[in-house]
Amino acid sequence: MKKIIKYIFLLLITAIFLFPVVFMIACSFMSSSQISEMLDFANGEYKNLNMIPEMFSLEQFYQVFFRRPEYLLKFWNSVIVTFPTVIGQVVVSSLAAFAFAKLKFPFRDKLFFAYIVLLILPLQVTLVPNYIILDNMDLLNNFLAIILPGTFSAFGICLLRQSIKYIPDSSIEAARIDGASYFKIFTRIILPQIKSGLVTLTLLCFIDNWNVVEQPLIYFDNSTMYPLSIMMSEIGNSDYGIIFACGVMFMIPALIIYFYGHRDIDLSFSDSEK
Amino acid sequence: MKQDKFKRIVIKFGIVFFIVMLFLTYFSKTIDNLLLPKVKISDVMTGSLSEYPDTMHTHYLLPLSSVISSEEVYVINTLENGDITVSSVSVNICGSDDLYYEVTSDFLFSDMQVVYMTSKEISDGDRVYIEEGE
Amino acid sequence: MTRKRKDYFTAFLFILPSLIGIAIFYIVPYIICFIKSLYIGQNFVGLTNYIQLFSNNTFLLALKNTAVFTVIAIPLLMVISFLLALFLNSFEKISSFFSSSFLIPVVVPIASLICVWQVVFDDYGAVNGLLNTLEFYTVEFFSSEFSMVMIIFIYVWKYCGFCVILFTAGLANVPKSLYESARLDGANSFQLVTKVTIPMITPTVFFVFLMEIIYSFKIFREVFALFGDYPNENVYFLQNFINNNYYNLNYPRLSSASIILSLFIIIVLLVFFIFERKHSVSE
Amino acid sequence: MNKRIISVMLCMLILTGFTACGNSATEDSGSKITFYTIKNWYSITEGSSIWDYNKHCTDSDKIIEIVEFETAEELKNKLSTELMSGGGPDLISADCLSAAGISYEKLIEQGCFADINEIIEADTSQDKINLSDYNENALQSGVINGNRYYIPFYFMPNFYVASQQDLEKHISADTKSLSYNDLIKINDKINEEKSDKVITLNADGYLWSYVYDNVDFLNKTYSFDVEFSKTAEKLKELKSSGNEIKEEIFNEFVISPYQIYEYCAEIEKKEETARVIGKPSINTEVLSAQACDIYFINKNSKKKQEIMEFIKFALSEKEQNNVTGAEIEKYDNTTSYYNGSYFPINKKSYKTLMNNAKEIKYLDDTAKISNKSSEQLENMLSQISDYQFPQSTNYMTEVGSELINDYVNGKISTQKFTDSLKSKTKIYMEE
Repeated sequence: MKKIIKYIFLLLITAIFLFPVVFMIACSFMSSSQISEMLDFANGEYKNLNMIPEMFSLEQFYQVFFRRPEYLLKFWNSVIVTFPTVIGQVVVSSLAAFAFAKLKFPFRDKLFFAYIVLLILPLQVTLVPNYIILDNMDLLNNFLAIILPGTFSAFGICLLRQSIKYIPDSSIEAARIDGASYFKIFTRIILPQIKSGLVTLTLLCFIDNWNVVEQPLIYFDNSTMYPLSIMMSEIGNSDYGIIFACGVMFMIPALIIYFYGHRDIDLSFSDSEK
Repeated sequence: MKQDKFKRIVIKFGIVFFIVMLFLTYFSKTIDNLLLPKVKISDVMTGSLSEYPDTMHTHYLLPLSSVISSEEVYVINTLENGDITVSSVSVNICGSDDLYYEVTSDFLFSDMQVVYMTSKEISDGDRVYIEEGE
Repeated sequence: MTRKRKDYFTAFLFILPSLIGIAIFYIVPYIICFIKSLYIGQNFVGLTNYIQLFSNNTFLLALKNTAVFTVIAIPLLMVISFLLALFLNSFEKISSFFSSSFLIPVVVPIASLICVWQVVFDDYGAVNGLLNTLEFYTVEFFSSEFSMVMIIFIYVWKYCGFCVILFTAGLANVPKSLYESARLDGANSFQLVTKVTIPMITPTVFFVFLMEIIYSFKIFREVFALFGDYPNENVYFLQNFINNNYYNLNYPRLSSASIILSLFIIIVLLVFFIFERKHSVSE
Repeated sequence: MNKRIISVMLCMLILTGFTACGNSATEDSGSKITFYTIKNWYSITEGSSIWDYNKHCTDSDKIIEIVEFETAEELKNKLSTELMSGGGPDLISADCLSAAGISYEKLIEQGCFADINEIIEADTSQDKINLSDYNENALQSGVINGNRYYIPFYFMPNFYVASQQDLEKHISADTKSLSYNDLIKINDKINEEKSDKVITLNADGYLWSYVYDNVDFLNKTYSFDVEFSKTAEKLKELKSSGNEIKEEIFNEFVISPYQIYEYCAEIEKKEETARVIGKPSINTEVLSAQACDIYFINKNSKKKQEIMEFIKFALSEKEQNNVTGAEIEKYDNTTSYYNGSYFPINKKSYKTLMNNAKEIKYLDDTAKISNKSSEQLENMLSQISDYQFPQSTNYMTEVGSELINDYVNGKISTQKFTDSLKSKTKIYMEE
């Protein structure tokens, strides 16, 4: 009996977590008139969370794909901005995290502490000075203006340091004794073991850069270079009709990475290799 | 085992998704136009069939097939966001021969274009795709 | 070169790429921002910016709200995710669908989420509809003290999944033997948790705490999207203050407010670093 | 394993190479004056001061180089980041700032703009600006805590024109300017009498201007007291009853003397006496006008003297006559915007404009203006003491508009409206 209550409670919690996503996907099949009627709050009566579309229609998806070609163009802008950043961040962070976790050198913890503080800095602080720096490096109006700051964010380092820490020192000492260089240790021992940590970092870093809004607005002049996320926020307050369809399409790449690595993400921070 | 099979499916789905997006980006405009009704248009010509035209109001010559349900004609107008739509204009016919109708109408102007052939049923305000050439 | 010196060199080589990047794009801007906070326009004014800041009661209001949010939301998220992790742990065989489904909220784009939250929380939204059927008065989530409740709910809802996974990983590291020995000398399940589990997962707690602080600053995208630049006064955060000053081009005040915000973080982190150093088992 | 790392590094390099060659070299601005605006914004279109100056300029590197942006959002981001990092355009116009959603009173507070008095002293050329041959009160509006940040080129009086017969039933003859309560009184009377007249068609504009009048941006004061909420409540109901086209009592579209006299001529044609009266305001003792065509000079600009050439040109008698149409022989109300708008600051062209406006005929050359109306207008114009900033600052878009819309749609009560107005304005002011 106790087991059933536990399962019901579990289902309830999962429902709370999944409800907005399911609601969003359900709404993306509604007709845009039903959406705008649902989102206008001035008519006084209370909204109920019905997810059943009155008239199942792919009208929203049709609108998004065929009536607004700039959606697709901006999709590729997002891809150009996000993929190099994620690859760069994974590479740079794994190297640095290995050093922070396993190698001894002076000021290690102080430097890591500084990294964390810089990581938590609000964006507006670094926006204007970065504008000056990028201007001098003549990178304004160029996708690198977002890729480089994204690649060198300290988020990955602090994430991977945690998962590298769980690798027992003994295996490294053993390799060290039979003369392997640190680089060989890094590539032979460390990388395979933190594969799941890398997947988690890829997912989280991808989501961060996929939703980037402030930087492109400042660093890019012409709006043809804007990524998809800016268009999403514009759609948010202009035409409600296609907001959900755009949301679903916007989410699919992130979902792909998520489904690819969701089993790994569970193990990313534990040392027991299941 | 089960885990790897699922991963391979996800990767395949990912690659397919990106290829579909690429395909859509390239073809979205053409697909959109394919779905629209294709129409042929001709300019509105002023003139009259009878020798002594009455000068009270201007007479227009419209192709026979453009007049639908005996007093309605579809005229092209382009909205500011570039979409091409049709709107119906009422005309009164005052003569015809084997090629043209002679009509008068206070909504018709000589710089308009009238639809005389359409691939699908169109109604007022629909978006259309203009096919070049006779 | 002695072996120790060689180690330092290789470690340095590993750190180099990230060090250069961080230096250019994070350390130099931070220094520029600090210098700019000592100037108004071209003339050096020293700490007047900071003094002006503390006499400005919008800033104090923002500081208060941020402190209230941090003090309530972060421990709350910690406790909820820990309990959820324990709850998940209590199931013997559980399909990974459940544990990883908690991570989905992070994936959802903000623009469409805003519509969902509006439908749920608006004055005429679903929650108020429910409250009305039970004869409660409608709660104005968007313009009363309850807006803070709503934001904390959104924060917990969005980042709970990730913390649960971190905690499940931490729990998995606790060797089974400790549980057996504790159960032998008669510890009931509650003592089991407090005596055994919590001390063993302090390193994870610190890491979760760190992640929560990082994400507590990312929540402001939702706050801007839901409330706009000028929310009502009990949800006016330091980020709103900094952002509005950014748009008012008041760089001295913006930079001094950000420096104070980073001091606020440094103190909190220092406390936790010392706490972690004292309690951590390994290292 | 190594191969994978190297391959990842390689593709990173290729990608950076590919993107690095993107178009990025913004050519350096050289010696021309730079001016940022949104695509075909009215301050650069035909007939604006900048347009005339560029046409008037003989040598090509003296003209104002106009940088156009697609949307207000782009203009806002570019302008704010550049101004903050010490750069930015040399010439900044008030309406571009308000279009971009940047409140210029905050910029003035932080000293982003140059003090024009200093530039005038440093000017050694012989056609130096002599401030005394311009309307002192209007110039005074540009002086804020001791520094002169702008010189308005033109002004628009806050006047209405109405027929005395409509007003005498409700307002005493000697009231110079309407108050919001007068407005409400008139509206109630009109509704009682079921007369076919209505105050004005966009009645809900009054609530906006009432909120705006209650806030003083420069010395950061605001008063949303009990009296405010009472009047606001009545102003909310001021919606014109029914939507049949009714005749407006007040003609409010008052930009140039020609228009005012056109309305007076129409009223006089119906054998009624025309009456010029101040727009509704909080302080009815003071007559006010709006300074317009305002340009600020960027403090870090290196071309301050060149900009002074532009200001001298815009304030010259020839240009002011040309824009305000001081020398036109015939008034035609359809083209009034081009050859006769605004009141000039330059005293000489002001005199020629007022005399010319008295002489020429109105209503398609059929009626001359009576001396009584022209004296009345000139007397009212001379009493204007308060020249205000143009209406729109960031405050209304960020704080005011949303609250007013909710209030007018009945979503929030009056009490809630005034409370949130108070709290949000407090935050906006002290930020």
